Amino acid sequence: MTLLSVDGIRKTFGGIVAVEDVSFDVDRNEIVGVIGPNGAGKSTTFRLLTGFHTPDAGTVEFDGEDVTDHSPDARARSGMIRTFQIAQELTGMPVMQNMLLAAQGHPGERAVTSALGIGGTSAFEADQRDRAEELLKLLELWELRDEYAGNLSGGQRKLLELGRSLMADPDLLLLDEPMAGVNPDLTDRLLERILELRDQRDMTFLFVEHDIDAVMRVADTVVGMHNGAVLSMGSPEEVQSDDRMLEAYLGGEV
Amino acid sequence: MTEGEMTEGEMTEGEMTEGGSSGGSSSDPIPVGTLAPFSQGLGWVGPNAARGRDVALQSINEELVLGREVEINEQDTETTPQAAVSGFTTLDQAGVVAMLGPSSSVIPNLFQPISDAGLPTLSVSAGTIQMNDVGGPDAYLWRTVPSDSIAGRAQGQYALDQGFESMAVSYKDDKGSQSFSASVADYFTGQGGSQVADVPLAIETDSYRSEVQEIVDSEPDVISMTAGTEVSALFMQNYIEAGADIPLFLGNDVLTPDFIERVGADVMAESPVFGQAPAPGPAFDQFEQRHRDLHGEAPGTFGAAGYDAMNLIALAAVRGGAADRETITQNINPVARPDGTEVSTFADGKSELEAGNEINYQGASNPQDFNEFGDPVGPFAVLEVSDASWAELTTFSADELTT
Amino acid sequence: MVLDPQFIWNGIVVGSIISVSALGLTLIFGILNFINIAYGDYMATGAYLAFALNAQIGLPLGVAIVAGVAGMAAGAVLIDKLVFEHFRTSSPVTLLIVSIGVAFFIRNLIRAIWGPTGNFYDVPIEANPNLFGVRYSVEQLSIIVASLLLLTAVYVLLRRTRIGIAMRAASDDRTLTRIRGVDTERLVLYVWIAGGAIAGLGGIMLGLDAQIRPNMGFTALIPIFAATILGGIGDPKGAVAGGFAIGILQEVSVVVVPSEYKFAVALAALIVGLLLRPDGLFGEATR
Amino acid sequence: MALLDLFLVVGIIAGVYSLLAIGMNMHWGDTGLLNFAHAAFFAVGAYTSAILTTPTPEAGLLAERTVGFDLPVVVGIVAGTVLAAVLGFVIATTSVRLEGDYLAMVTLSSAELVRLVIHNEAWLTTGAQTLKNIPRPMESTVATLPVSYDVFYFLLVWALVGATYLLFERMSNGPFGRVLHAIRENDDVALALGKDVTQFKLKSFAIGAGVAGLAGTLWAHYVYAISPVMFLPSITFLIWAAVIIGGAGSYAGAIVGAVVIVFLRQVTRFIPGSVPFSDQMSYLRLMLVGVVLVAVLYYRPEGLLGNAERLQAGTSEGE
Repeated sequence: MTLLSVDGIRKTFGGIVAVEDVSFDVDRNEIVGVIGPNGAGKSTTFRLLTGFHTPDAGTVEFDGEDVTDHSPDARARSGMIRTFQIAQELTGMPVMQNMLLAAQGHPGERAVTSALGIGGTSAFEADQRDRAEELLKLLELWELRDEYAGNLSGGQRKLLELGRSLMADPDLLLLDEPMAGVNPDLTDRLLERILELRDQRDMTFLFVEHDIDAVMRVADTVVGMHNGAVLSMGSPEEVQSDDRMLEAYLGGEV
Repeated sequence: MTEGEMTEGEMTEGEMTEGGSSGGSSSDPIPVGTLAPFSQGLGWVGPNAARGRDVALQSINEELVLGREVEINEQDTETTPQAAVSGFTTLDQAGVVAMLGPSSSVIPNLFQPISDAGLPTLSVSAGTIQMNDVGGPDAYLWRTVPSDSIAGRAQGQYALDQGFESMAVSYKDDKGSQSFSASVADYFTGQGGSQVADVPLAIETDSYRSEVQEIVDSEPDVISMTAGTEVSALFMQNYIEAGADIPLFLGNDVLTPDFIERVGADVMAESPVFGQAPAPGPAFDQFEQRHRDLHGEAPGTFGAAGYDAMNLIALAAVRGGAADRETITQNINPVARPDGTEVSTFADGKSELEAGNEINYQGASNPQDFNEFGDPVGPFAVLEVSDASWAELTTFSADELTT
Repeated sequence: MVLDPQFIWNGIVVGSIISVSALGLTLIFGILNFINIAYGDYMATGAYLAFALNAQIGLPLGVAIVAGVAGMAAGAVLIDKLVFEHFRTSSPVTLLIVSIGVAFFIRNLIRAIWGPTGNFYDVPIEANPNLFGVRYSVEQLSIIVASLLLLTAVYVLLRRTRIGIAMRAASDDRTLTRIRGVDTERLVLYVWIAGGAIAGLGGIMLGLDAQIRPNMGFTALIPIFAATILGGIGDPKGAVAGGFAIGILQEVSVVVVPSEYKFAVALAALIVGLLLRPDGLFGEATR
Repeated sequence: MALLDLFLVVGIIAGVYSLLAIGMNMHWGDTGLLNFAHAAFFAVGAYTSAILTTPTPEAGLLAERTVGFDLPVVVGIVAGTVLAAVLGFVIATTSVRLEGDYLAMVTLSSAELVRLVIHNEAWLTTGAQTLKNIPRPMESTVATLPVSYDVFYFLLVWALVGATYLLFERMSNGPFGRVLHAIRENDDVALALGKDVTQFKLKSFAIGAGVAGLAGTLWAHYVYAISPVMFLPSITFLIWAAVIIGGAGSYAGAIVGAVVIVFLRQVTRFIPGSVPFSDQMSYLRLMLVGVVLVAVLYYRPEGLLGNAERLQAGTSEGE
């Protein structure tokens, strides 16, 4: 069953085509990897999916609803949560606050309820703390809960960002190059977690990734991009054996 | 240093509550306040007034008041009410027995505090007609410059006497200038003239070219333009640039040699420019000379008013025999009453009073005869520029202006 | 209603001043990436330096102007060494707030030295000659000519010289320039010299056409901001176009708007510009 | 006693400035918004309340104001607060979506426009003339008490400062403040987590502006009379200095900063007029504020009561 449906999206910047007629579907409970060499249009596609860019043409449907013109925050509220290529933890806020920020539908986020502590704010907050505790323990960050996020190591930041995204309880998690700048040990742990989450929490993943090996290990479907267009699509094995893809990577690396 | 000052303030206070009569100690100086704009918009008023005051102070401290010197506590209103309120409270706390200075921009904020504190106050610059019905001993408030309504009559009457029938009124868009202009226009139209334009001049702007154009286009017989030095200078520049030769009346504040120099003596003499000012008081010449001796320069606008205010305060204390707020309040009018012996310096006034005579202080800015609201009434002169100075064309007597 | 050509002429004069001033502001922004609130006070300082030399010491106006411009260029470098240099790695917003402190200091220093009231250069006041119904003054002509010369010179500087091209590159992407081996500290020095000199000149022009006041630069900031935003912040070409647009619009507006609200025209243009073209007249990728 | 009176007056001014600083801290300290229109919010609060609580003045040569409502003071205070908040909301809508620099320029310009309107629309505000005879709340009641009016007003102002402080502390430390802090650090993260960033910014701006309006009403009802010169942009800059000196992000710091600024200005009043440069004192005072501002940013960027550790962590990436 299709959760996310991308149909013919196109984006140009000052006359230069960045993404041209990109279409693909993501099914529920599926892991989809978007790969391609530098300049293939992966990042632009990612921004188009998450609402940080608006396409010139084409549509994006999520859960049966056309979200093409929705703002990033509206998309997030409907269940599409993204991460950032360079972990964007909020450095001046403690780890726990980073986690709690991601809670959706918090009644205390209205000025009045926040100031007066009414409208079920405290009960909701307590629930979220419990959830955050569980996730932080899972990610081995519990000991650091009161530390400012800016004081974490690079790997811990990646984990925090993953944890924060999970706090939002997304239907679809969009990951922007989650393996970039991560050591192999951590890559393994991240991939493990993703597979676990998919199975245990019935989640769907889409990630854009430069590191092909990582994609091949977990993805159900791979979308190969080159020069702003989809070049090849299918199972990891199919895409990996596609000569055009190989050529694109070689050409792109020069 | 700060601490020392505070202790002194407390001592003064203690002394007042203990003794009841402040004449008690013969050596402590008498604290008198000056609360005037020394910075921001009207920042030029305070220094002028303070220099005039110091001329009076020089001889007061030679002669002494009740055997004591007068010591000045000076506070800046920064031309804004915020600073004026805390400056006022600072003076009140320091126990000053009288105060001179505040300008029209802050006076309305001080009406109530002055009367609450019972602190006699003499404004040296506020011509505003907002003060026409406020003042006198009950309000603890006087001014040593005449109301704009009197000045406005002088200007309006002169214009009528010249046979001008239509007038364009222009003014700096602030409190004082609006008040002055409104008085001129009110009198002029009340006597049968017509007003053909009303052009405010924005305060912080870079040219008045379009405003000058608007005035010229209304084809008036005469222009009445009221503003302080800064706006007047720029207006004059744009007026001359535009080649306008319509007779132009300037406001009180710019009738100084300095203004002529700023705009240029030649153009000022060539242009049909007039002004009107309180005819210098009987004591003006000797004041001017002493001002030059003390400061090396001629008195600026409101200098004579500062001189008069200081003398009135000191003489009031001498007449009442005590340097406290209530005594000074009750004696300001008596030292200026028209039936006493005319005196124009502190020294003369003091010796007459000590001889048991009543005095009539004749000031440098004005004869200082107060009406029931503490406003002085006096003659006004109409002036024009010749030989790089303001020369008198004609004078209206106090009677002509008040009836 | 027939539009009086006098208003257009006045607008061109005012527009010249705003353009020159906006150019300096936008150059500084382009390289240093922060809005210098003290810029208006740089203008005033230039005007007062020239005033001191001309009206107070008695040097010829031309000499005083050159000295005032040079003095403010040096002043801008000095302020950088004393203050801004220590905040090189700070965020743009911190720098903006630092510049508020600098502005407070300079403006009140001017008031303390020269007093709070206005002054004029030692230029005779006389009736202006009249050409086809337009009154103009020699000073106004000089302002327009000087601004055109300056704008051309800056254009050539940015297009044709090594340092200018480096400036443009740096303005597009500072880290990129660093990688390609341009000494950014030297660039910063040049931009302060240029920005300071232009600010000084703008202030002197303003003082020549109007009068010299401690607050003159601060008041001028609003139309300058409007021009900068309208032109696309950081874009020199846009700043100049925006400057003339605001100047002419503002002066012509007195036909329909009460003159007290003249400056509101600049604000309205600014807001309309922001809503319609947040990236400026010439459009995109300036930020 | 007299020294106490002085302390009360200065204390009342400090209280009013504290409210202004609290509002500014919501904008800058919590949300990272560059607001340069604080003087305008202050003015709108003061004028709204003054116009609502005074009767229409008698027609005279200068009393050009043609409106006045003579309503109870409490109505004026509430309306002044609300109207300032609405103005804040409207100004912010024009540019809050854009980068901070734009907001700075728009707010600075808007504040001048507000002052221009107050100055020129005399039918409403008395224009350049002073709007006089503003009533003091409960004056007749207080007169029957054994304390002076200043004592009463001092307590009133500081009670409101205290209440506002508590409310804002809770807002800032609660989930609402958490979102604002996230926006201050990184708009994109807040967006990605489903926060309607624009709405939050507008709310923050309106709330902070409202508190500045409250400060304006309290000031107007204390000083009897108001005029446009009381609301120059320099007030905005002084409040910025207060927030930075106190420590951006800390409400206690905002109050301390405001008190420091007000008392610094008062203390220099005790310097006798005979010392050199005394004529330039008010300029020297403001120059000093400039120097202190820059020095604090250099030597103690977190301010007196700000959180150094947070600031340190917040800049650890060198961004």
